[in-house]
Amino acid sequence: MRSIINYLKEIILGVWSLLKGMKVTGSYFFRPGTIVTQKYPSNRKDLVMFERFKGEVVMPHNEKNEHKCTGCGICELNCPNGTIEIISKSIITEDGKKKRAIDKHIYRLGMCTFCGLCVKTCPSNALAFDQKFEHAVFNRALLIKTLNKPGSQLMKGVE
Amino acid sequence: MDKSQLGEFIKSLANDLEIKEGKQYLEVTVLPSMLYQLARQLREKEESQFDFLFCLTGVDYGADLGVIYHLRSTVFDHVVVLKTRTSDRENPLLDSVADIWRTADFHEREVYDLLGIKFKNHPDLRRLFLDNSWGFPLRKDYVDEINIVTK
Amino acid sequence: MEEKDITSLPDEQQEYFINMGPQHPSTHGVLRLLVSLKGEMVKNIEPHVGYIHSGIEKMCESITYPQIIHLTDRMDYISAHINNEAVCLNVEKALEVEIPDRIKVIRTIMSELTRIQSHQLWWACFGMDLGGLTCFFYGLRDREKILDIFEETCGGRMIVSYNCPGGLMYDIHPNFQKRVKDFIKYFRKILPEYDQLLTGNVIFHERSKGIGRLTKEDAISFGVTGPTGRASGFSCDVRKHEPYSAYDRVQFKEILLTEGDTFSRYVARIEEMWESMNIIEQLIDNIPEGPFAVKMKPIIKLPEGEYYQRVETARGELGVFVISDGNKNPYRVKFRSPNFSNLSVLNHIAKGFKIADLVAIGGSLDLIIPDIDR
Amino acid sequence: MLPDTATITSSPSLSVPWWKVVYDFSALTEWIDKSLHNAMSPFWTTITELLIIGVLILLFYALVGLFLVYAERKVCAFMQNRLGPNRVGPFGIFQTIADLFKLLFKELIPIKNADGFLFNLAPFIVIIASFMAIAAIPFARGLHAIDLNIGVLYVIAVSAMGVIGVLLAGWSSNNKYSLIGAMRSGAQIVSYELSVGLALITIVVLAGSMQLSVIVEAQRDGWFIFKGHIPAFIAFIIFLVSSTAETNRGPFDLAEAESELTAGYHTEYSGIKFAFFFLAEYINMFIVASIAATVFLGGWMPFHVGHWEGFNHIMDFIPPFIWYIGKTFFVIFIMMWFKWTFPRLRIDQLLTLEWKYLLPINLVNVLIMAFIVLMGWHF
Repeated sequence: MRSIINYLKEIILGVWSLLKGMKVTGSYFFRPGTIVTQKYPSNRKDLVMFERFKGEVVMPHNEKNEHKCTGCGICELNCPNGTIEIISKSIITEDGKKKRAIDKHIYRLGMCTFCGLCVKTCPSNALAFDQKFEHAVFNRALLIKTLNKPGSQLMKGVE
Repeated sequence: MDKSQLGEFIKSLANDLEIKEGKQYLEVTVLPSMLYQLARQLREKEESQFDFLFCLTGVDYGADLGVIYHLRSTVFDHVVVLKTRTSDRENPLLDSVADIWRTADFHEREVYDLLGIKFKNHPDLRRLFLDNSWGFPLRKDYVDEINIVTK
Repeated sequence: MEEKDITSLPDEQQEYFINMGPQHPSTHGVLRLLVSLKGEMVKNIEPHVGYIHSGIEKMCESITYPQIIHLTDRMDYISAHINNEAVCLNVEKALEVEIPDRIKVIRTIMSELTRIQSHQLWWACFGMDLGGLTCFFYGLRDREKILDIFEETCGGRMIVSYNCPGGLMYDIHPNFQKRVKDFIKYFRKILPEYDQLLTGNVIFHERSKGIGRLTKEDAISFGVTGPTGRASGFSCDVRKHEPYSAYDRVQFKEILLTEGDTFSRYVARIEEMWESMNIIEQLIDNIPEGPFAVKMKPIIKLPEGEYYQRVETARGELGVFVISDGNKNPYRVKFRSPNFSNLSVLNHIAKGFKIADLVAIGGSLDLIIPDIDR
Repeated sequence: MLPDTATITSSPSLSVPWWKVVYDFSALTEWIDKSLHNAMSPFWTTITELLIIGVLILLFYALVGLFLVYAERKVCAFMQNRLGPNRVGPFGIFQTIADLFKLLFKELIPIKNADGFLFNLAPFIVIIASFMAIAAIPFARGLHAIDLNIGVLYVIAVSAMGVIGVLLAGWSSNNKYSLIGAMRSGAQIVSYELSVGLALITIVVLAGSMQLSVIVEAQRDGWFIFKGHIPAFIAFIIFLVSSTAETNRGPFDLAEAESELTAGYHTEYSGIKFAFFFLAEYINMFIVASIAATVFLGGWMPFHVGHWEGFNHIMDFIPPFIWYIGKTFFVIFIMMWFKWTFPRLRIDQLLTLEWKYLLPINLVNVLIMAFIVLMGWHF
């Protein structure tokens, strides 16, 4: 007799536990307000990334096409993957002195692991992270970027 | 037992030991021939009971190849570091401790794979990560001109 | 395997090999298990690893200490922050740098958030392994909230790279405390739902109770740590035994269970989520003021010697063993990864069970393959 | 639509309200039959009728299959806090049609060392089995392809034939996972067929007939699930569980068991052959749901409550086809709810559930039902 009672008890408890699970999924089914899907490509316009989001490394330029990069090469040293390559040139300043300056700041997005060491260690804060995250391109060569804009100058007062 | 007591105790287990009190753990250097016996005694003696091998590291010291065993006792919570090294780079052979701590099975296979140290009496000594045509990448004299780019 | 006519063999030698992986839905990555079956019964499992061996230990020998950190992110990518912390703590210990309380507290909070999100992902995948696909979406839905917190403060979602030797990369975001508190409030309500959906379910009980039992002795001998080891009664919580960061100033229970089967491994992780929330609640309102990083030398050189640091990741004990010869690059770095030891026990506990149980046991071990291969 | 449908439906009289006449399809089918007879010889009439029915069922099959795939994706999405398909057309309703085209244009990958003939045959067996079962289902009064006097038996027998296709697929595709999946499926269907049969027998005892139209007609004054007291309800639950198992759906989807066997018996199939398996799964679900609706929930019979004449009239006003579809989709929804809530069982637990729980309960249930019928205790 006891075994029969246990048998029935087992069934009832089992079914009860299953019903509890069904309650959870069922309650979500009837509450469409809990849906968390983001309709990504169509919400592109009002999609705001967090300000610290590490999208890609950029070199901010001001409106006079000036940047802060002195070409010291600390970011190149600190980069663990060889993502950054700095090609420098020597220029002659207004007061006639020879000075080392940046020719090209080459950044290979395809090799970057977004560790943030270049941005953090830059002594003149010339680098920053952009929030752009759609990096897909059709040609691998497009992932090699030159960060300083053509014809850009070193910002005054930055040594 | 604190570090010095433990050192005294281990000294009594085997001879030719070099015992150093490191900053963090007690470090014991043992000859390869004595390794297995010492390990077994450390595992089985009532006073030590090192039952948890939490790290097994193979090191290339340049001239020698060595293995470092980090042992801990879950009963007394004390730690000892066993070190052994062999100068035979061509055919290094050490005793396996896989029958004392079963975790050593995989760890020794890893050491064999990356450093080429063979272990005597290991149940299943095969390469773990790489295939047989690879060299032993964690050795300091390993050269791979294709995959390692130095700047 | 060489070809042989298995039908001519005696009954007990006849084997049916299947390759689980490297592409298989339940191995969560590129783990390959060579399983020999007898009917549905598993006779032997031979793990083949190394499909994503990336040579992190070799790479570490040629880069500096701050650069190592971003590689540890890629080992156990689900608890990236804790891996970062291990390297940083090791470097700080070697250099004998005093770390301000603020950094310690923030690190602890972030570690516990990492632990919760790791367990959420595990719960999601474990449910999916057992065939309850809805679990996967609920787990990921809640994990998203933690990832948002990470993204706001660290800039990365999974691969955070938030630590650096001597402190943190940036200070916490002004919204951080509020967001964490909101999350705790939300998740305290959601976690019982997990129980209703899976923990109490009779099918789940049948699938997990008594499956893949691991005794305490075996757990110690195989070096199985983390929730998996603690479910077998092996007290291996580094946070209790060798407290680092701010773990010595918070009250929490070490979850110890005795059964050691798949169900207790499950319960251990669910309970750990509650404990992690308790830890965060104790700390979140008392983050001390201070700097977010100690000024370190531009080139960090560790004094000659050997340094070992253990931390408790979401999957078990991670050890970072550094041998330094005084240069800016380490001489040898060894990562004692928890998953490596946890994998080695799989054959021992899954032998003799059915193939569906193998999936459940593999899920309950919570293996992350890049951490095994390194 | 064949002439023998007319035998069970009474011809409309003047006292019956107009909508009952409109909703009675037997007049329409008789008219088609008559006009065809006038136009051609009896042989060609039969051939034409067969063709019409074939095309109609094919269309219905495709429509239901596509809709069910869409419905399943939406239902599971809403249960999982997702939106589900939402790109192709409004609310993504054309998603499955786009999928169908994708599957049609996909390459059929030939499998090395596979048994080519059986490999290609298997999807057809699966789909033909489900196709045949549809023929016996009464959609509305008079909308009934063939009204066998052993309709229940026929449906059980035919729908169980699909397992041959599953076994063949697993065996012939030269894949170890497929073979395990097929063997599991064999064991599963052989055992669950028993429960499905016994659960239906409970109602057959109550109705006193195996003819589906008679069973529906007998539920005019109340559905069997209410009429048969507790035993009918238990039979309904058992039927739900075991029919879910019989259609290889979660939590009994061991034959495909995604996390264990990748995709089980149809791992090696691609393109339209895979689509056949996929479609057959949904049609099988539709068939068992419509059997449940017909046998337990009154088929196309409206919901009537005792002597509430006004209420019953309003219920009569809803077309019987809607009633039928509504009940079927209600059952399908419950089966989807099962699938998206529960974890999967293990093969031995699956058999334990059948032989230790469902079968004994079922046998006792039939006994109780027979006793109730004998004593005349039902309504």
